[in-house]
Amino acid sequence: MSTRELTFAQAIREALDEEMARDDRIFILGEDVGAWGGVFRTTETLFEKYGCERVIDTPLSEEGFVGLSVGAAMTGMHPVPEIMFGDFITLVMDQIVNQAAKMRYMTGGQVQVPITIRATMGGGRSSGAQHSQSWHAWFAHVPGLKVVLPSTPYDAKGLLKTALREPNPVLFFEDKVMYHKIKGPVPEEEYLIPFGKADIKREGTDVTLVALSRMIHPTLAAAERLAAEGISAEVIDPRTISPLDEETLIQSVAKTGSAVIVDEGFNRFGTTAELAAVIAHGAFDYLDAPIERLGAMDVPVPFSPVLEFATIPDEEKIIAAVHRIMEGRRR
Amino acid sequence: MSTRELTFAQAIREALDEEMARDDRIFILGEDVGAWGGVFRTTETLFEKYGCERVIDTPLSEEGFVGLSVGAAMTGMHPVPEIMFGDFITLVMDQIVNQAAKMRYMTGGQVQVPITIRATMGGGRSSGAQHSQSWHAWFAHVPGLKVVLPSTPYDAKGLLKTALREPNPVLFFEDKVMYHKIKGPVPEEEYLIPFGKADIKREGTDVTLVALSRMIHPTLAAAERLAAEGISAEVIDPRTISPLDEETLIQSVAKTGSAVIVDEGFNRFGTTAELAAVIAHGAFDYLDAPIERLGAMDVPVPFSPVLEFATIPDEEKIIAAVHRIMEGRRR
Amino acid sequence: MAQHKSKTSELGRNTLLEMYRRMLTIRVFEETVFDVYRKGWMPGLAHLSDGQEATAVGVCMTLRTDDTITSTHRGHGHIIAKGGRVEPMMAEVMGKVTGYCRGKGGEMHIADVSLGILGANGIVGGGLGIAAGSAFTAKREGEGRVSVAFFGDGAINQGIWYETANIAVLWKLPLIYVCENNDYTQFTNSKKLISGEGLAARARVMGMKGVEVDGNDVQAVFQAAHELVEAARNGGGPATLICNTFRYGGHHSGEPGTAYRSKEEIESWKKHDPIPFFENQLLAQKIITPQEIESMHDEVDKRLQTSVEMARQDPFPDVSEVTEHVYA
Amino acid sequence: MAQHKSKTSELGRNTLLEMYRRMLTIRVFEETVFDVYRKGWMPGLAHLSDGQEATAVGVCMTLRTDDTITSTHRGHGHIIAKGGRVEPMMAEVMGKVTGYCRGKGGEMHIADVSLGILGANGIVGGGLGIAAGSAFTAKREGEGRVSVAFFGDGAINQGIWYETANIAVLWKLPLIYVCENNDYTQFTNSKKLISGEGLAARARVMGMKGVEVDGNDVQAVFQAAHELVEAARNGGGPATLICNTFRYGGHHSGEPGTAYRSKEEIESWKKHDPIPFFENQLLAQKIITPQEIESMHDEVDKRLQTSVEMARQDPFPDVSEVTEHVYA
Ligand SMILES: Cc1ncc(C[n+]2csc(CCOP(=O)(O)OP(=O)(O)O)c2C)c(N)n1
Ligand SMILES: Cc1ncc(C[n+]2csc(CCOP(=O)(O)OP(=O)(O)O)c2C)c(N)n1
Ligand SMILES: [Mg+2]
Ligand SMILES: [Mg+2]
Repeated sequence: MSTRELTFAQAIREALDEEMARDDRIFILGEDVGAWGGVFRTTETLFEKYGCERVIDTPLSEEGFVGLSVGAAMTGMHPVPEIMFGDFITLVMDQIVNQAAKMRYMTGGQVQVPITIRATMGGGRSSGAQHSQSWHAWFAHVPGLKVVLPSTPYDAKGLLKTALREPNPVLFFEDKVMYHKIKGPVPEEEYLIPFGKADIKREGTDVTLVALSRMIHPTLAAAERLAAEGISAEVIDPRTISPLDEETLIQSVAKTGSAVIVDEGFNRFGTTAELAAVIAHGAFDYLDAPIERLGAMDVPVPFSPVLEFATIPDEEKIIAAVHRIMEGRRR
Repeated sequence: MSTRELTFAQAIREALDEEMARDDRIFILGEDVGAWGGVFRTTETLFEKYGCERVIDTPLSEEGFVGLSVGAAMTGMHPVPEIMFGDFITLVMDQIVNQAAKMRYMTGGQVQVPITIRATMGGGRSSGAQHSQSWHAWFAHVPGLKVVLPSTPYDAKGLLKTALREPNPVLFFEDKVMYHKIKGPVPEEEYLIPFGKADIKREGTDVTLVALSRMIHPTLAAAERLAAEGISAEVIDPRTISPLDEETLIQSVAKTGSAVIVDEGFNRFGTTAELAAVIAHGAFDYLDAPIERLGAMDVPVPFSPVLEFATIPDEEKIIAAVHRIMEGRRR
Repeated sequence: MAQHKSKTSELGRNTLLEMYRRMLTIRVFEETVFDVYRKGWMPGLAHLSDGQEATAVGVCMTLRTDDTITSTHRGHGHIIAKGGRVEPMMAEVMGKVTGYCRGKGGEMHIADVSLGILGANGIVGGGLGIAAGSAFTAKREGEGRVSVAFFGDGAINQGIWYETANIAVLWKLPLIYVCENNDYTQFTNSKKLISGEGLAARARVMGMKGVEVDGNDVQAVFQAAHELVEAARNGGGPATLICNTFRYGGHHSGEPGTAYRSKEEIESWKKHDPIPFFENQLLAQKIITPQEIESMHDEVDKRLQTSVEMARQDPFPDVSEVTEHVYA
Repeated sequence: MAQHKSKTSELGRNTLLEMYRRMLTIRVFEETVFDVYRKGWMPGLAHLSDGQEATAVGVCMTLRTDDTITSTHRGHGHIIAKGGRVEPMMAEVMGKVTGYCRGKGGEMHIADVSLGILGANGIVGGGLGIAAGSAFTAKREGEGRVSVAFFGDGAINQGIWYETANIAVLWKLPLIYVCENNDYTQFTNSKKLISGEGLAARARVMGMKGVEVDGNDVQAVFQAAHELVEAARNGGGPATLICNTFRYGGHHSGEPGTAYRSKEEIESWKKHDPIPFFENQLLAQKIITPQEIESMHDEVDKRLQTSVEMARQDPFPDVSEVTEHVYA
């Protein structure tokens, strides 16, 4: 298999490109996604290639264009609306939650709603409280939706291609810090990554580190440093949180006896809660230390970098959490 | 202390009435809350008493009137917008999450946002997938908000009065099934119930049952039946989930060694996850069985009663969960 | 209420009789559901549309089967008008597995996608985005399909109306907004809730036609709708039709609708009941005879009675179905 | 662009000079922030409003201190125009604890509630609900206070504009909608995004005045705003003012704004720069002398330079502050 290095943004764009070529029901819509190529350059060249009928600049009417997408999906298209900053997804909750997510169920299976909602997430860019949030946990709480959080260019491409062939509504969250900073191998050959299949990014025996989206990177770095200390950390990326591969998480903790969950969504009532609860239940007989939850600090995201970075999980905080576990064990 | 029996709806109305008399910054707005007295009769007589300037019928513009409420709160009023069915709160997420919840933080403490958003919750009325949902977990995931779920007329009155004196945004969820069906003692004398203080509705020693809002009632009934079997269940009502009284939950489980969490929100990524995670962490050394999570089934709420009731936690399901715990212990 | 005269229609006899039959079917369906509700044979509440038959039928009779509609919480009429069958509707109302949605949707969520009925909707304004999307697909497919969005005078004030109207005009979508203006939201007169010049003017300022019509005159509705629908089919873009009408009953079956509306108001509308109004036109034009009317009434009554009997005997869904249809 | 002549103002000399000073302060503030950005002295991106000074100042100079404004992502100009001090603004831009929001808000969220500045807002349309609420409070308090909502031509298409406009008209709220129409959203010409007759007409159909004005002519803006503000103060209800203007720079400091806008377009607007335009009026009317202009420039330059130096030396917030101000 021949492999190149792509950025996260390039991998996204390539997935869109390949799937649009394959399936002319797919169209992209959002603010500045067309001629401009997307605020984060993820739709660059697609406007030129597929034209203004398939890569569509919308007015600043998120509820309107996502609502339109739901109806287009119900009638046979596969719309890919873009929510420029995931924070703005607050404006389209009704369309996602009350319409897209339950249309199939409410009609007793008469329709499919193949809509792939791409939204950004994540802070660390000093963009302030309204341009830095990560709301994926909300959607995993909604029956009828699937929720995807890729962490590498490879995963991004394979998962997005799967999303674009899904007959169900998918929330696809892209951490904007990764777009141009994270590069990684992506094969030339076509591949898909199934939903609901966690990826063990690093094997280990002493502690399980579960991380999502961009958080995989500081987690892998932490695992490296822990190895130097003689602590063997297994790093697992669930990749999708709805469906969630509970099995892989539980099996890992059955082996390691403890877990740290790392996520950039707010900690309370967030992804770290569900994952901790699932593991605490499924690996009850194997856990030898309380599960450590490392979500973002439960405060609105502050602007000033000294404050903002304090709120986001990082290598140091992950290592500290592992140390807490190790100490607990020694006692 | 002289005590009468009030319905849940009467208790709500009395709290509104007393606080409106006390504080003329408080005003109510929503659809049909005025002359009609509210679809669930919770604002009855207030229009006559306080006039159309303080009990205001709005157009069907949820985002508009909640947005207006946020601005009114920032400038010194205490608005009480009503979301007739909690399902419609999807329409106002931006106003709650991006505006109300973070205005104080983003301004470095310059403003307060005393807004009390009343919303209904809960199914069991064959109202279908868009009129039966319970979204409180979403809001407990948002820093800057407080989230209240009363289970009795007594709690409803005392907690709502507290909300109406709060300088922060409060989401106040009322299970509509309770409005006219649940009656209970409410003293004539004024009282307030603080946020963040769980209420032990029944003491016990063998298992901790944590339940919210209407779920308290089947939980208490289950506890009664379990007592007949010789199982002593402690029943705890957190009453507010943000702030959450972690201490009381953990202490109870430290005593009983196990817990069942009962909530009418969807199970996955919901309130049961956070509570289970908090207990599993805080009572790690005391748990002798996996925590049982009894949220609503993770499907859109179905219409047909045979299906709908299958999705909602009830006495039987609670007892079954306790039996699972007891069996696990015997092994 | 001004009683606009409708022009003599150029429609054939069969079409006119079918219009009458559908109006009658809606009326009897609603009355039957009310009866079913009172007898405790259905769970929940019913949102009935008797009084508004001419609007639903006048609009839907201009449509092809592959045209789509989105409906509201008060959707039974639209569904019947678009060709929906009363038997699976009645079963759905009762929560039976033989219902259109296998009992999962319920009274407020009936759909028959094969007939272009994309569903009633419990969110006021909830059909507007979906209808815009269906119009988008229609335009893309280029087969002259149109999309109709029914909504009420209350829904006018939802931001999504404005957002989709702007988009529909810009993208020339074949979308017809049909406002059933029955002057009330649930319990409030909507005059108190609508500012300025009203919806027809709001539609025009957004760049589309805004036409108002006597919503109790089925031929007038048909003619106005027909013009807008054909223009949309031919690439003329969206339009808005306001049909002034009245619901006879309460907002839902649990209240009579008399506390916030005067007897006089209700009576004055009943004097312009869409069914006898149309009946008289048909009789005057000798398109139908009194005997034919009577036998059609019998036929419709019988069909509805049978639908109730059948639905009552039909099974509820099996509990195992509860986890089906969450995902495709 | 049509160059409307502004009538000779009846304003006193001091007011006119203050208007000029504020416009100049905005211009120099934005240029200084751009410099600060390029030097890497601020985190994040800046959204600059140079070119749009006359709109901000023309509107805000009609206001009392206890009147409120809500602003947008492009808010610096509004804040200075309403009396905001550049020192805590500059400190906020740099994320320092001496900033208006203690470094927690940042460039896009500056507020000075004591001056009626309810905050810039990162959500397009995010200020509209808040402004309506402030107008509600103002009406309730009955002291003639008004509320102004600034927003852009992109925000016009947010449903909340429509929802609050309807409510504001119905409830006669003292709310002035001020649209800064700079013809672009981020990277798209908004002509492609706005259907029908445009915002002034949309406002009128909702039942309020809709007035359009040369947004680069500060006296014209002042006069138009003044009329609408005074009417609102006196119970006349809401109104909309569209100010046609142009931003010179990019959407944010990270892009030059030249890829999607032609050189000619930018240059033609620069020929109608609001600052020399007003300067010439003031000179012609002998309200100010060239020397006074020069010394005002010096003074403003110096103030801004000092603000940067001070802010650079100011401390960042202590990490312990991170959990403060979440709740009151
Ligand atoms: C978003 C939303 N808000 C409120 C409601 C509650 N509700 C149901 S019907 C209704 C009134 C609708 O009035 P209108 O649009 O005129 O329709 P009509 O009932 O007159 O047919 C209201 C407020 C709802 N279902 N959805
Ligand atoms: C709800 C929302 N959607 C999208 C954005 C991203 N965004 C920021 S500014 C902008 C364009 C705004 O255009 P306009 O209202 O004309 O203001 P201008 O920048 O021209 O002052 C967009 C799309 C946002 N901040 N909020
Ligand atoms: Mg109505
Ligand atoms: Mg603009």
